Amino acid sequence: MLALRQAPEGIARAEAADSTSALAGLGEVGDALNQALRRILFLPEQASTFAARVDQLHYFELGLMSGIAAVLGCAGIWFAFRYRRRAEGERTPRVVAPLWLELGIAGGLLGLFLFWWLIGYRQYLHAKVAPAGALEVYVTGKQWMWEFAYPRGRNSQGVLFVPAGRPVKLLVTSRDVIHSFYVPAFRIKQDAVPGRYTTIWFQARTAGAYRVFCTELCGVGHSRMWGKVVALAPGDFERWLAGWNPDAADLRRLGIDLDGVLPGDVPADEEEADLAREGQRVAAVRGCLRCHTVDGTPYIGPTWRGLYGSVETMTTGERVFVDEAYITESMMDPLARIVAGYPADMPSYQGLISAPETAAIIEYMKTLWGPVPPDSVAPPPPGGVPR
Amino acid sequence: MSTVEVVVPLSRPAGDSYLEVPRGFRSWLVTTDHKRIGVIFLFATSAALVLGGVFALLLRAELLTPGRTIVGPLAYNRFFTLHGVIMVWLFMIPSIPSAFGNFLLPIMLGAKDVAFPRLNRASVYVYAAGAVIVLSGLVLGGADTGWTFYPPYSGRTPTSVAPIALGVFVLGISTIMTAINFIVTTHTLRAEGMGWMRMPLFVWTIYATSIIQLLATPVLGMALLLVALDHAFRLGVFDPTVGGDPILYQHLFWFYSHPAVYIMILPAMGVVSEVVCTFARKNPFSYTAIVVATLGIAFVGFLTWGHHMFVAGMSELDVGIFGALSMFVAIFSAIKVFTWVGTLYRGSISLDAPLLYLYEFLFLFGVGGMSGVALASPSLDVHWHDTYFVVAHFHFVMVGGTITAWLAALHYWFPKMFGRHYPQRVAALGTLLVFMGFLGTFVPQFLLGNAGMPRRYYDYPPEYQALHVLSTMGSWALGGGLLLTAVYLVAALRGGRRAGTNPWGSRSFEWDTPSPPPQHNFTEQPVIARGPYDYAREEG
Amino acid sequence: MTETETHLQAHFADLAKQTHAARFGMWTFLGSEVLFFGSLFALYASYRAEYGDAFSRAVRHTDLLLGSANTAILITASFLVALAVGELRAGSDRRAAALLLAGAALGVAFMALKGIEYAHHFRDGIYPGVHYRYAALPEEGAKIFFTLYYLMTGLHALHVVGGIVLLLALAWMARRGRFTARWHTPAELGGLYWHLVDVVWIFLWPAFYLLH
Amino acid sequence: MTREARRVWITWIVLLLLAGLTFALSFIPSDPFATPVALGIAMVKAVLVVAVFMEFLDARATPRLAFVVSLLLAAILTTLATVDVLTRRVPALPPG
Repeated sequence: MLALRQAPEGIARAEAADSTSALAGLGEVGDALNQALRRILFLPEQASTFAARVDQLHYFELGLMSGIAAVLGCAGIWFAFRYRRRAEGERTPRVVAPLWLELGIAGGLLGLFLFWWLIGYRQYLHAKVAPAGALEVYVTGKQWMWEFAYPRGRNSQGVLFVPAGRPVKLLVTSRDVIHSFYVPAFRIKQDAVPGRYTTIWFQARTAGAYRVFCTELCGVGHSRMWGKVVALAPGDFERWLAGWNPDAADLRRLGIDLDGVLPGDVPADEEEADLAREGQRVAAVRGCLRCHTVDGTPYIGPTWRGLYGSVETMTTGERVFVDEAYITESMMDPLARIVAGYPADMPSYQGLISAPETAAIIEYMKTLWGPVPPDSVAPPPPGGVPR
Repeated sequence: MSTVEVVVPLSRPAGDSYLEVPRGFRSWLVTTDHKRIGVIFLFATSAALVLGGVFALLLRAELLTPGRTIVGPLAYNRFFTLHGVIMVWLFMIPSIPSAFGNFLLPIMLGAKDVAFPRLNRASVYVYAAGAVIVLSGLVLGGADTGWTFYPPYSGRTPTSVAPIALGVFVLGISTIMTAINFIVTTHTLRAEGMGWMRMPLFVWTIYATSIIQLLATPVLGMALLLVALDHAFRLGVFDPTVGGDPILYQHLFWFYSHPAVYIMILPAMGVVSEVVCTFARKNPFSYTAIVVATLGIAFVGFLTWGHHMFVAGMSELDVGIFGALSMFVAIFSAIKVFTWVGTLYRGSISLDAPLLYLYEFLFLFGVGGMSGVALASPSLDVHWHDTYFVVAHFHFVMVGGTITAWLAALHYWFPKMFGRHYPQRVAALGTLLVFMGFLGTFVPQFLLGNAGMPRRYYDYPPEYQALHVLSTMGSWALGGGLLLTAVYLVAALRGGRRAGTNPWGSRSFEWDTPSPPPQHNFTEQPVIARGPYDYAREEG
Repeated sequence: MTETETHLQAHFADLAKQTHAARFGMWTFLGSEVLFFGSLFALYASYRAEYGDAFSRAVRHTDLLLGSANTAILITASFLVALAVGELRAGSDRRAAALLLAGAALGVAFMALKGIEYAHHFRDGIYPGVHYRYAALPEEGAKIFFTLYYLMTGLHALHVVGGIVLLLALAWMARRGRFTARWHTPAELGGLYWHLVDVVWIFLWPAFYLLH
Repeated sequence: MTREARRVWITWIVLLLLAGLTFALSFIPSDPFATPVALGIAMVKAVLVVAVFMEFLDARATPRLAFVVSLLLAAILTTLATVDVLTRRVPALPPG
């Protein structure tokens, strides 16, 4: 089986040489055509070496198929007009397709499709097999956020810092359910499977900030599980690796617009924002924050950060969604269902809290969304790295 | 648009059709008559289409604005799961085979009934039981895992995954029953003189679909059974904390689900073959090509499931194998499209509603099929997988393909099933509205997918909003078009003009019996002396 | 009325066609059963490829004696039912009923041994899925092995129970003389189902008891 | 004792012998051929049951085809899933 395992490396290595894209060969005209087609098709910018090549295959397939479709469409419409029914009960000649026509169409199309498969598969291998000496970064998906761990112990949350112009190999895994690391601008995607490492690599062409999406359904927070890739010039990246923590202003000086990539936190409209602030005040006044922290560190009661919408296992083993109903029940009758691993000594607030205050607290808990500070660097997946 | 009105005096009083004899509601409950079972399935699956459509409109309404529009993220996840489950298993899979297949297969073969009438009745009861279990899951709040139920999330979420998974398992049993019935009927109950190459093409596609249903559904049953056990008793075969491998679930699930998309499209292709030959009054451009392509799809369709897992962490070797095999299955669909367009050549074409739907089918299924071939090349799939490009692709093939063909079948066989005509002009308007609504809904989704908008997203960056608003407005037009079709068809059930035996002047065998047909299909046992499509002039 | 009229259904031309249709329907149903179990065998093969040595260690912890006894029981039960169908063709209903009853009895014996085996496993703490508590084999490969063991032998046991009920019904029909030399299709179809249950066990036995 | 009954009896005895053989072979310690041999014998036993007890040989062509195709598809599913597990490239171990 070893031979089968190494085969992809062989193909990819031989093929990595000609990474110049076909259109680029045409120089100025090719580039203008490439940008025009990209804009028409709503494709994001081609920020990685891989992106330009994939788009060429995209234009090639799209163009040829539109041609075939146009020919077929016109033939269909022309027949509808040319052979419209002129008289009732009109008889038609018996026309049977010659075998060579059917086989010709089948053979021609099969050859074309297999040719596309060949290009597509070679590009796929090119994307999957990282060149030697690529920077390895561990990507861990966790329910609704991304964590990144670097070889020399540096780690970061939500933002993947990479050197522009150098290949970066990602070893992707997940701590709970299946996620999928997707950078549209690099045209790469790789599922994060819990219990295993899966790999993909890219090389950012220029410095810049690009958005990251999760594309495998992973629960309530799936549509907010966003991240960012920041490509720095190699010098800046070394400074970052050494411990420099740039904020948005520093990056803007480097020409990288960090905030423009993705909208901010949950765009709570005005009325919801006031309710959340009111909820924070009520939680402080009522003494909830004496047992429940809001920054993710475990304490007497479960922390409220990232609690709303998550799944908690009760002492009875029953699994419950932390939604409005469960939070209200926990306030009014806390001993009914206790989260496993916590003492059952929360006082009941029945009659002490009015309904609007309860709603305010829930609204406040909804804003405690997003990254839970990690208790440690991204640990290897459960069961260690497979043999 | 010239309306075909072959004035044929009513061959016999409408009193003794299968609709009237035997009388009474109770007789419908215990009927083993394949025509009544077909009509029961038609109304049941139409109700499922309406319910699934309601969830679709809710989804599109929620996506009008980024962030919360009408519901929260949890409810949105439940809506698209229920939209998927109801549409796929309660409507798409049974719609054409169980409704039109049940009604037409025995008549087209010249048989009195299907091979096992009691098994046929049981399949109705099992379908009803499965539907009730799935809807009980709906009432309990519905699952939020998507219709794919991927573990480990399907094992962890407290939403009601188990009832819906078991409900679909029971629906699978009903599908296998129907499949066994149709396979045996096609083999043993053909009328005298009907060789395999003289069967109508619709029978071929129902036969091929039954083979796929028979051999693929058990694997789905096992996959969903394991999901239900994992969810209820944490009996995790795919649970990574116990050492399980979630990708193996995907192998089992897609081993069923790719042939399942051929279960959905093959009957639609059968309807298209029938409609194109009747309304162009011409023999099919190549009968053998369509038959070979049908069987090719049925068998090669079982080998290509891996192209759903290119980025799932499958080995590169498998990606290569599945990619190449997927290209083979694509040429069979392409051959069929070429043959249908070829059939129109030198025909005598009358643009009735079924043929308008046929043109829609050719265009939409063409685009859907081609986007499928593009998706099958591995490097493009890395970008497109699980984005709105995939959503647009399979809606082009399922809605643009199967539902358009289902509407064409509904209009084409409406006179035969109910003995009434639908209003021609309103029907033409309906086809236009459905076509415009469809394009408005799903063309923007191709562009959203290119732009990188992931699938199953409740909230999205503001740049995508313009396309989402366009898509939502398109969905209203599509919903309106389908509603209009439902209204005038139900009205025509009672108020439509009476239809003669052969209103379209078709040479296919089901048009030899009166419409609506008597209880035992034929006044006298038919002997087949000609092919089903010989419209040719004597001198050829 | 002659022999055929009583059993011939309206829409079939003659009894031979009807019997062929029934057998054909049964074989297609067996095809779907093959794939139903086949998907579990696919899981077993894939997990054996991933956890090779853990599986071979776990196989030593299953009860070889009970498994082998069950193999002999099912082969014999299958043999008895095959004889019974032969007897029906020869027209002796009583002997066929006795053989069918014996087959059902062996099925019950199979379930008894299977119950004992499960009890032993539960005593050792071997439970499926996350409830696995067996100290001797802590690694994950064993957890998956025993989860698959319970799933596959459990599903097979359910099919054996179904088979027992079927054989009892057929024995009752044979005793009441419902079958004749020319028409005994239900017995044939019941026999086909019972033999398939035996074939599935023929592959389960090495998978869980022998391949170490 | 008709010809069919004799055939059934013989098959029964052969099946029991084969089972005994497999049982005995399983006691050979660390035999590299254990798996293929055991599966081979199981295959032979299965073919015997299907051919004789289920009268597969004198059934008509189409039922046999249906059954064989289902076996083929089960084999395809098993093979491609196992090939996937075997040929997954193990990523380089984390440095340091």
